Amino acid sequence: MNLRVQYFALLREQAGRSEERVTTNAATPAELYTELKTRYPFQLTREQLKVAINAEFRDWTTPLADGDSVVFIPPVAGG
Amino acid sequence: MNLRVQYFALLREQAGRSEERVTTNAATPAELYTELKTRYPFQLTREQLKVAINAEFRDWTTPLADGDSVVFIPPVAGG
Amino acid sequence: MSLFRFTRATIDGALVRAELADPASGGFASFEGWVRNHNEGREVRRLEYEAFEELAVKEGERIVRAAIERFGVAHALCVHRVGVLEVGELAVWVGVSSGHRGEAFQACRFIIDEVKHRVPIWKKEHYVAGDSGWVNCEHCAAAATSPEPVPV
Amino acid sequence: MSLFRFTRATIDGALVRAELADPASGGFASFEGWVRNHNEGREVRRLEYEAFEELAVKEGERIVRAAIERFGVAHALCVHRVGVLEVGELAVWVGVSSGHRGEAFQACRFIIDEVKHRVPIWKKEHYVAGDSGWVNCEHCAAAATSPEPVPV
Repeated sequence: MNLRVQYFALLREQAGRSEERVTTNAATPAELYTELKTRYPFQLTREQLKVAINAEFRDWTTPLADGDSVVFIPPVAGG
Repeated sequence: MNLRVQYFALLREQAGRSEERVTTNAATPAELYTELKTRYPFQLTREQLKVAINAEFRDWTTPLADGDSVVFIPPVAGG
Repeated sequence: MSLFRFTRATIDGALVRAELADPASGGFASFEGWVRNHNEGREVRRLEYEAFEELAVKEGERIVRAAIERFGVAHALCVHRVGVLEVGELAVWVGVSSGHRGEAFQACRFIIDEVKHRVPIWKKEHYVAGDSGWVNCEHCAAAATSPEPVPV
Repeated sequence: MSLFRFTRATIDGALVRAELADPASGGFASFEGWVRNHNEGREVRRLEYEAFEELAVKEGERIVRAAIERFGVAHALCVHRVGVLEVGELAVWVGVSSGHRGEAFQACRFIIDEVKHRVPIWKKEHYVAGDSGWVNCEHCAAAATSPEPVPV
Protein backbone atom coordinates (compact mmCIF):
# COMPACT_ATOMS: atom_id res chain seq x y z
CA MET A 1 0.00 0.00 0.00
CA ASN A 2 1.28 3.47 -0.91
CA LEU A 3 0.59 6.44 1.32
CA ARG A 4 1.51 10.10 1.31
CA VAL A 5 2.70 11.34 4.72
CA GLN A 6 3.05 15.04 5.47
CA TYR A 7 5.05 16.36 8.44
CA PHE A 8 4.52 19.63 10.28
CA ALA A 9 6.28 21.55 13.02
CA LEU A 10 8.37 19.36 15.36
CA LEU A 11 7.68 16.19 13.36
CA ARG A 12 8.82 17.94 10.17
CA GLU A 13 12.06 18.93 11.85
CA GLN A 14 12.62 15.46 13.31
CA ALA A 15 11.79 13.70 10.02
CA GLY A 16 13.92 16.20 8.12
CA ARG A 17 11.25 16.51 5.44
CA SER A 18 7.80 18.00 4.78
CA GLU A 19 6.34 14.99 3.06
CA GLU A 20 7.13 11.65 1.54
CA ARG A 21 5.62 8.61 -0.17
CA VAL A 22 5.60 5.59 2.12
CA THR A 23 5.09 1.96 1.05
CA THR A 24 3.81 0.06 4.07
CA ASN A 25 1.74 -2.82 5.41
CA ALA A 26 0.44 -0.67 8.30
CA ALA A 27 -3.33 -1.13 8.49
CA THR A 28 -4.04 1.88 10.71
CA PRO A 29 -2.48 5.24 11.61
CA ALA A 30 -1.42 3.67 14.93
CA GLU A 31 0.61 1.01 13.12
CA LEU A 32 1.99 3.56 10.69
CA TYR A 33 3.21 5.84 13.50
CA THR A 34 4.91 2.90 15.24
CA GLU A 35 6.67 2.09 11.98
CA LEU A 36 7.75 5.70 11.39
CA LYS A 37 9.13 5.91 14.93
CA THR A 38 11.67 3.23 14.02
CA ARG A 39 12.84 5.45 11.16
CA TYR A 40 12.80 8.93 12.76
CA PRO A 41 13.59 10.22 16.27
CA PHE A 42 9.93 10.98 17.05
CA GLN A 43 9.39 11.41 20.78
CA LEU A 44 5.78 12.56 20.79
CA THR A 45 3.47 9.84 22.06
CA ARG A 46 0.15 8.91 20.50
CA GLU A 47 -1.57 10.65 23.40
CA GLN A 48 0.06 13.92 22.32
CA LEU A 49 -0.87 13.60 18.68
CA LYS A 50 -4.01 13.66 16.58
CA VAL A 51 -4.44 12.01 13.20
CA ALA A 52 -5.76 13.36 9.93
CA ILE A 53 -6.49 11.23 6.87
CA ASN A 54 -7.17 13.07 3.62
CA ALA A 55 -7.38 16.35 5.53
CA GLU A 56 -10.01 15.28 8.06
CA PHE A 57 -9.53 14.31 11.70
CA ARG A 58 -9.73 10.51 12.13
CA ASP A 59 -9.21 7.86 14.81
CA TRP A 60 -5.95 6.01 15.31
CA THR A 61 -7.77 2.81 14.33
CA THR A 62 -9.28 4.05 11.05
CA PRO A 63 -8.34 1.55 8.29
CA LEU A 64 -5.86 3.03 5.82
CA ALA A 65 -6.44 2.74 2.09
CA ASP A 66 -4.01 2.89 -0.79
CA GLY A 67 -3.38 6.48 -1.81
CA ASP A 68 -4.40 7.98 1.54
CA SER A 69 -2.73 11.15 2.73
CA VAL A 70 -1.81 10.93 6.43
CA VAL A 71 -0.77 13.64 8.90
CA PHE A 72 0.19 13.26 12.56
CA ILE A 73 -0.72 16.49 14.32
CA PRO A 74 1.47 17.69 17.23
CA PRO A 75 -0.07 19.87 19.99
CA VAL A 76 -1.39 23.00 18.29
CA ALA A 77 -0.60 26.61 19.26
CA GLY A 78 -2.47 28.99 16.99
CA GLY A 79 -3.37 32.55 17.88
CA MET B 1 -28.43 83.06 45.13
CA ASN B 2 -27.17 82.94 41.56
CA LEU B 3 -26.76 79.62 39.75
CA ARG B 4 -25.72 78.53 36.31
CA VAL B 5 -28.02 75.88 34.83
CA GLN B 6 -27.05 73.91 31.74
CA TYR B 7 -29.56 71.92 29.68
CA PHE B 8 -28.88 68.87 27.56
CA ALA B 9 -30.84 66.68 25.16
CA LEU B 10 -34.59 66.65 25.77
CA LEU B 11 -34.37 69.26 28.56
CA ARG B 12 -32.38 71.57 26.27
CA GLU B 13 -35.07 71.30 23.63
CA GLN B 14 -37.89 71.83 26.14
CA ALA B 15 -36.13 74.79 27.78
CA GLY B 16 -35.24 76.25 24.39
CA ARG B 17 -31.72 77.03 25.59
CA SER B 18 -28.41 75.37 26.46
CA GLU B 19 -27.75 77.32 29.61
CA GLU B 20 -28.84 80.26 31.66
CA ARG B 21 -28.18 82.21 34.86
CA VAL B 22 -30.90 81.62 37.46
CA THR B 23 -31.54 83.73 40.54
CA THR B 24 -33.38 81.55 43.04
CA ASN B 25 -34.14 80.75 46.66
CA ALA B 26 -34.10 76.99 45.96
CA ALA B 27 -31.97 75.33 48.63
CA THR B 28 -31.52 72.00 46.82
CA PRO B 29 -31.58 70.60 43.27
CA ALA B 30 -35.00 69.11 44.11
CA GLU B 31 -36.41 72.56 44.86
CA LEU B 32 -34.69 74.05 41.83
CA TYR B 33 -36.18 71.45 39.48
CA THR B 34 -39.66 72.05 40.90
CA GLU B 35 -39.18 75.75 40.24
CA LEU B 36 -37.90 75.20 36.68
CA LYS B 37 -40.88 72.94 35.92
CA THR B 38 -43.18 75.93 36.43
CA ARG B 39 -41.20 77.78 33.77
CA TYR B 40 -40.61 75.08 31.13
CA PRO B 41 -42.68 72.13 29.88
CA PHE B 42 -40.43 69.54 31.54
CA GLN B 43 -42.14 66.16 31.77
CA LEU B 44 -39.30 64.05 33.09
CA THR B 45 -39.78 63.12 36.73
CA ARG B 46 -37.08 63.28 39.39
CA GLU B 47 -36.92 59.48 39.29
CA GLN B 48 -35.89 59.69 35.65
CA LEU B 49 -33.20 62.31 36.18
CA LYS B 50 -29.84 62.52 37.88
CA VAL B 51 -28.24 65.66 39.20
CA ALA B 52 -24.76 67.10 38.75
CA ILE B 53 -23.38 70.05 40.65
CA ASN B 54 -20.13 71.57 39.42
CA ALA B 55 -19.70 68.60 37.08
CA GLU B 56 -20.00 65.83 39.70
CA PHE B 57 -22.97 63.58 40.41
CA ARG B 58 -24.80 64.71 43.56
CA ASP B 59 -27.97 63.93 45.52
CA TRP B 60 -31.23 65.80 45.04
CA THR B 61 -30.88 67.06 48.61
CA THR B 62 -27.34 68.46 48.32
CA PRO B 63 -27.36 72.11 49.53
CA LEU B 64 -26.83 74.56 46.70
CA ALA B 65 -24.30 77.37 47.02
CA ASP B 66 -24.07 80.68 45.23
CA GLY B 67 -22.26 80.27 41.92
CA ASP B 68 -22.95 76.54 41.60
CA SER B 69 -23.35 75.06 38.15
CA VAL B 70 -26.30 72.64 38.02
CA VAL B 71 -27.27 70.04 35.42
CA PHE B 72 -30.29 67.75 35.39
CA ILE B 73 -29.33 64.61 33.52
CA PRO B 74 -31.98 62.80 31.42
CA PRO B 75 -31.67 59.04 30.82
CA VAL B 76 -28.37 58.49 29.04
CA ALA B 77 -27.87 56.58 25.78
CA GLY B 78 -24.20 56.52 24.90
CA GLY B 79 -22.53 53.92 22.71
CA MET C 1 -2.01 58.33 27.99
CA SER C 2 -5.62 59.28 27.31
CA LEU C 3 -8.29 57.00 28.83
CA PHE C 4 -11.51 58.53 27.51
CA ARG C 5 -12.22 61.32 25.08
CA PHE C 6 -14.75 62.78 22.68
CA THR C 7 -14.22 63.63 19.06
CA ARG C 8 -16.22 65.50 16.44
CA ALA C 9 -14.26 63.87 13.61
CA THR C 10 -14.49 60.33 12.20
CA ILE C 11 -12.79 57.83 14.52
CA ASP C 12 -9.89 56.12 12.76
CA GLY C 13 -9.73 52.63 14.29
CA ALA C 14 -6.15 52.05 13.17
CA LEU C 15 -4.93 55.28 14.78
CA VAL C 16 -6.61 54.79 18.15
CA ARG C 17 -5.55 51.13 18.21
CA ALA C 18 -1.93 52.24 17.74
CA GLU C 19 -2.17 54.17 21.02
CA LEU C 20 -2.50 50.85 22.85
CA ALA C 21 0.40 49.07 21.15
CA ASP C 22 2.58 47.31 23.69
CA PRO C 23 5.34 44.77 22.99
CA ALA C 24 4.57 43.04 26.29
CA SER C 25 0.89 42.49 25.43
CA GLY C 26 -0.25 39.41 23.53
CA GLY C 27 -3.95 40.15 23.37
CA PHE C 28 -6.05 43.06 22.19
CA ALA C 29 -9.85 43.19 22.40
CA SER C 30 -11.94 45.97 20.96
CA PHE C 31 -15.55 46.96 20.59
CA GLU C 32 -17.10 49.36 18.10
CA GLY C 33 -20.61 50.75 18.20
CA TRP C 34 -21.90 51.38 14.69
CA VAL C 35 -24.88 53.49 13.70
CA ARG C 36 -27.41 50.98 12.43
CA ASN C 37 -30.26 51.57 10.04
CA HIS C 38 -33.03 50.52 12.43
CA ASN C 39 -33.98 50.53 16.09
CA GLU C 40 -37.04 49.10 17.78
CA GLY C 41 -38.88 48.69 14.51
CA ARG C 42 -38.11 52.17 13.14
CA GLU C 43 -35.91 52.86 10.11
CA VAL C 44 -33.11 55.22 11.13
CA ARG C 45 -31.49 57.72 8.79
CA ARG C 46 -28.93 59.31 11.12
CA LEU C 47 -28.08 59.89 14.76
CA GLU C 48 -27.13 62.91 16.77
CA TYR C 49 -24.93 62.46 19.84
CA GLU C 50 -24.73 65.09 22.55
CA ALA C 51 -22.68 64.94 25.76
CA PHE C 52 -22.21 66.83 28.99
CA GLU C 53 -18.53 66.66 28.21
CA GLU C 54 -17.09 68.09 31.40
CA LEU C 55 -18.68 65.38 33.54
CA ALA C 56 -18.67 62.69 30.84
CA VAL C 57 -14.89 62.76 30.42
CA LYS C 58 -14.38 62.46 34.17
CA GLU C 59 -16.88 59.61 34.45
CA GLY C 60 -15.47 57.89 31.37
CA GLU C 61 -11.94 58.10 32.76
CA ARG C 62 -13.13 56.64 36.05
CA ILE C 63 -14.65 53.69 34.18
CA VAL C 64 -11.55 52.98 32.10
CA ARG C 65 -9.25 53.33 35.10
CA ALA C 66 -11.48 50.96 37.09
CA ALA C 67 -11.32 48.41 34.25
CA ILE C 68 -7.53 48.57 34.12
CA GLU C 69 -7.24 48.04 37.87
CA ARG C 70 -9.97 45.45 38.21
CA PHE C 71 -8.90 43.21 35.33
CA GLY C 72 -5.17 43.94 35.44
CA VAL C 73 -4.90 44.84 31.76
CA ALA C 74 -2.05 46.85 30.28
CA HIS C 75 -3.84 49.70 28.48
CA ALA C 76 -7.39 50.73 27.68
CA LEU C 77 -9.05 53.58 25.84
CA CYS C 78 -12.54 54.70 24.90
CA VAL C 79 -13.28 57.29 22.23
CA HIS C 80 -16.82 58.54 21.65
CA ARG C 81 -18.20 60.62 18.76
CA VAL C 82 -20.45 63.61 19.23
CA GLY C 83 -22.40 65.42 16.53
CA VAL C 84 -24.34 64.07 13.55
CA LEU C 85 -23.56 60.52 12.39
CA GLU C 86 -24.82 58.67 9.33
CA VAL C 87 -25.74 54.97 9.20
CA GLY C 88 -22.60 52.80 9.26
CA GLU C 89 -20.45 55.36 11.08
CA LEU C 90 -18.42 54.49 14.14
CA ALA C 91 -20.05 56.03 17.24
CA VAL C 92 -17.88 54.58 19.99
CA TRP C 93 -14.58 52.68 20.08
CA VAL C 94 -13.20 50.73 23.03
CA GLY C 95 -9.83 48.99 22.97
CA VAL C 96 -7.92 47.00 25.59
CA SER C 97 -4.44 45.49 25.37
CA SER C 98 -3.38 42.84 27.84
CA GLY C 99 -1.05 39.95 28.49
CA HIS C 100 -3.96 37.54 28.35
CA ARG C 101 -7.10 37.53 26.25
CA GLY C 102 -9.62 36.68 28.99
CA GLU C 103 -8.92 39.90 30.86
CA ALA C 104 -8.89 41.92 27.64
CA PHE C 105 -12.40 40.71 26.75
CA GLN C 106 -13.73 41.27 30.26
CA ALA C 107 -12.29 44.77 30.55
CA CYS C 108 -13.59 45.74 27.09
CA ARG C 109 -17.09 44.49 27.90
CA PHE C 110 -17.04 46.22 31.29
CA ILE C 111 -16.07 49.55 29.73
CA ILE C 112 -18.74 49.61 27.03
CA ASP C 113 -21.45 48.44 29.47
CA GLU C 114 -20.55 51.11 32.02
CA VAL C 115 -20.17 53.85 29.42
CA LYS C 116 -23.65 53.13 28.06
CA HIS C 117 -25.08 53.01 31.55
CA ARG C 118 -23.38 55.87 33.39
CA VAL C 119 -21.80 58.45 31.12
CA PRO C 120 -23.93 61.52 30.32
CA ILE C 121 -24.27 61.08 26.57
CA TRP C 122 -27.56 61.31 24.69
CA LYS C 123 -28.58 59.97 21.33
CA LYS C 124 -31.31 61.37 19.12
CA GLU C 125 -32.55 59.18 16.31
CA HIS C 126 -33.69 60.77 13.07
CA TYR C 127 -36.05 58.40 11.32
CA VAL C 128 -36.53 57.80 7.62
CA ALA C 129 -40.16 58.81 8.17
CA GLY C 130 -39.00 62.34 9.07
CA ASP C 131 -39.58 62.46 12.81
CA SER C 132 -37.01 62.02 15.55
CA GLY C 133 -36.70 60.95 19.17
CA TRP C 134 -34.33 60.74 22.10
CA VAL C 135 -33.31 57.17 22.79
CA ASN C 136 -34.20 55.60 26.17
CA CYS C 137 -36.78 58.26 26.95
CA GLU C 138 -39.71 55.94 26.48
CA HIS C 139 -37.98 53.51 28.82
CA CYS C 140 -36.81 56.01 31.36
CA ALA C 141 -37.79 54.01 34.43
CA ALA C 142 -35.64 51.09 33.32
CA ALA C 143 -32.70 53.26 32.37
CA ALA C 144 -32.65 55.47 35.43
CA THR C 145 -30.65 53.19 37.72
CA SER C 146 -28.51 55.65 39.65
CA PRO C 147 -24.78 55.20 40.27
CA GLU C 148 -23.58 55.98 43.76
CA PRO C 149 -23.32 59.73 44.25
CA VAL C 150 -19.79 60.90 44.91
CA PRO C 151 -19.48 61.86 48.59
CA VAL C 152 -19.45 65.61 49.12
CA MET D 1 -17.98 35.79 2.26
CA SER D 2 -14.79 34.30 3.67
CA LEU D 3 -15.01 32.86 7.21
CA PHE D 4 -11.41 31.81 7.87
CA ARG D 5 -8.21 32.25 5.94
CA PHE D 6 -4.44 32.40 6.15
CA THR D 7 -2.18 35.13 4.91
CA ARG D 8 1.55 35.52 4.48
CA ALA D 9 1.28 39.33 4.38
CA THR D 10 0.68 41.81 7.20
CA ILE D 11 -2.96 41.79 8.30
CA ASP D 12 -4.56 45.20 7.74
CA GLY D 13 -7.16 45.52 10.51
CA ALA D 14 -9.07 48.27 8.72
CA LEU D 15 -9.41 46.19 5.54
CA VAL D 16 -10.59 42.98 7.19
CA ARG D 17 -12.96 44.94 9.40
CA ALA D 18 -14.53 46.47 6.32
CA GLU D 19 -15.51 42.97 5.16
CA LEU D 20 -17.90 42.76 8.11
CA ALA D 21 -19.55 46.16 7.64
CA ASP D 22 -23.32 45.88 7.87
CA PRO D 23 -25.81 48.74 8.13
CA ALA D 24 -28.11 46.50 10.20
CA SER D 25 -25.44 45.75 12.82
CA GLY D 26 -24.92 48.03 15.80
CA GLY D 27 -22.07 46.17 17.47
CA PHE D 28 -18.68 44.94 16.38
CA ALA D 29 -16.27 43.01 18.61
CA SER D 30 -12.78 42.05 17.59
CA PHE D 31 -9.75 40.30 18.99
CA GLU D 32 -6.16 40.57 17.87
CA GLY D 33 -3.30 38.32 18.91
CA TRP D 34 -0.03 40.25 18.95
CA VAL D 35 3.47 38.80 19.05
CA ARG D 36 4.75 39.71 22.48
CA ASN D 37 8.33 40.05 23.60
CA HIS D 38 8.22 37.37 26.29
CA ASN D 39 6.59 34.03 27.12
CA GLU D 40 6.92 31.87 30.21
CA GLY D 41 9.91 33.81 31.45
CA ARG D 42 11.81 33.81 28.14
CA GLU D 43 12.54 36.89 26.05
CA VAL D 44 11.15 36.37 22.56
CA ARG D 45 12.68 37.91 19.43
CA ARG D 46 10.29 36.56 16.79
CA LEU D 47 7.76 33.84 16.04
CA GLU D 48 7.28 31.40 13.22
CA TYR D 49 3.77 30.17 12.42
CA GLU D 50 3.18 27.03 10.41
CA ALA D 51 -0.19 25.48 9.50
CA PHE D 52 -1.61 22.35 7.93
CA GLU D 53 -3.60 24.71 5.77
CA GLU D 54 -5.83 22.24 3.97
CA LEU D 55 -7.35 20.96 7.23
CA ALA D 56 -6.91 24.20 9.16
CA VAL D 57 -9.07 26.22 6.79
CA LYS D 58 -11.85 23.62 6.97
CA GLU D 59 -11.66 23.47 10.75
CA GLY D 60 -11.46 27.25 11.05
CA GLU D 61 -14.53 27.67 8.83
CA ARG D 62 -16.43 25.15 10.93
CA ILE D 63 -15.61 27.15 14.05
CA VAL D 64 -16.68 30.51 12.60
CA ARG D 65 -19.85 29.02 11.13
CA ALA D 66 -20.68 27.44 14.49
CA ALA D 67 -20.18 30.81 16.22
CA ILE D 68 -22.52 32.56 13.78
CA GLU D 69 -25.24 29.95 14.28
CA ARG D 70 -24.82 29.53 18.02
CA PHE D 71 -24.76 33.23 18.93
CA GLY D 72 -26.94 34.51 16.11
CA VAL D 73 -24.47 37.17 14.96
CA ALA D 74 -24.53 38.79 11.52
CA HIS D 75 -20.98 38.20 10.24
CA ALA D 76 -17.71 36.80 11.52
CA LEU D 77 -14.23 36.31 10.15
CA CYS D 78 -10.86 35.01 11.34
CA VAL D 79 -7.59 35.71 9.55
CA HIS D 80 -4.35 34.04 10.70
CA ARG D 81 -0.78 34.82 9.69
CA VAL D 82 1.75 32.19 8.75
CA GLY D 83 5.51 32.69 8.32
CA VAL D 84 7.96 34.72 10.36
CA LEU D 85 6.57 37.49 12.61
CA GLU D 86 8.43 40.10 14.62
CA VAL D 87 7.45 41.35 18.10
CA GLY D 88 4.38 43.61 17.90
CA GLU D 89 3.03 42.09 14.69
CA LEU D 90 -0.56 40.95 14.35
CA ALA D 91 -0.70 37.12 14.35
CA VAL D 92 -4.44 36.53 14.34
CA TRP D 93 -7.50 38.73 13.84
CA VAL D 94 -11.08 37.85 14.75
CA GLY D 95 -14.03 40.15 14.05
CA VAL D 96 -17.76 39.77 14.66
CA SER D 97 -20.57 42.15 13.71
CA SER D 98 -23.95 41.78 15.32
CA GLY D 99 -27.18 43.51 16.23
CA HIS D 100 -26.28 43.32 19.91
CA ARG D 101 -22.95 43.57 21.69
CA GLY D 102 -23.36 40.64 24.08
CA GLU D 103 -23.52 38.13 21.25
CA ALA D 104 -20.67 39.83 19.40
CA PHE D 105 -18.36 39.47 22.43
CA GLN D 106 -19.40 35.86 23.04
CA ALA D 107 -18.93 34.82 19.43
CA CYS D 108 -15.55 36.55 19.22
CA ARG D 109 -14.32 34.86 22.39
CA PHE D 110 -15.64 31.48 21.23
CA ILE D 111 -13.83 31.76 17.90
CA ILE D 112 -10.41 32.67 19.29
CA ASP D 113 -10.66 30.01 22.02
CA GLU D 114 -11.60 27.28 19.56
CA VAL D 115 -9.04 28.36 16.98
CA LYS D 116 -6.26 28.17 19.57
CA HIS D 117 -7.53 24.81 20.77
CA ARG D 118 -8.46 22.93 17.61
CA VAL D 119 -6.95 24.34 14.44
CA PRO D 120 -3.70 22.73 13.26
CA ILE D 121 -1.40 25.74 13.56
CA TRP D 122 2.00 25.64 15.25
CA LYS D 123 4.11 28.39 16.72
CA LYS D 124 7.87 28.32 17.13
CA GLU D 125 9.41 30.90 19.43
CA HIS D 126 12.85 32.26 18.66
CA TYR D 127 14.38 33.55 21.85
CA VAL D 128 16.69 36.50 22.37
CA ALA D 129 19.17 34.01 23.83
CA GLY D 130 19.44 32.37 20.41
CA ASP D 131 17.58 29.09 20.91
CA SER D 132 14.02 28.28 19.89
CA GLY D 133 11.12 26.02 20.78
CA TRP D 134 7.66 24.87 19.70
CA VAL D 135 4.95 26.28 21.93
CA ASN D 136 2.56 24.01 23.89
CA CYS D 137 4.73 21.00 23.44
CA GLU D 138 6.23 20.30 26.87
CA HIS D 139 8.99 18.06 25.67
CA CYS D 140 9.17 19.63 22.26
CA ALA D 141 11.22 22.72 23.01
CA ALA D 142 14.12 20.78 24.46
CA ALA D 143 13.92 18.14 21.77
CA ALA D 144 13.67 20.67 18.99
CA THR D 145 16.99 22.19 19.91
CA SER D 146 18.84 19.02 20.91
CA PRO D 147 21.91 18.47 18.79
CA GLU D 148 21.46 14.69 19.15
CA PRO D 149 18.09 12.97 19.04
CA VAL D 150 17.24 11.41 22.39
CA PRO D 151 16.93 7.60 22.09
CA VAL D 152 13.35 6.36 22.01
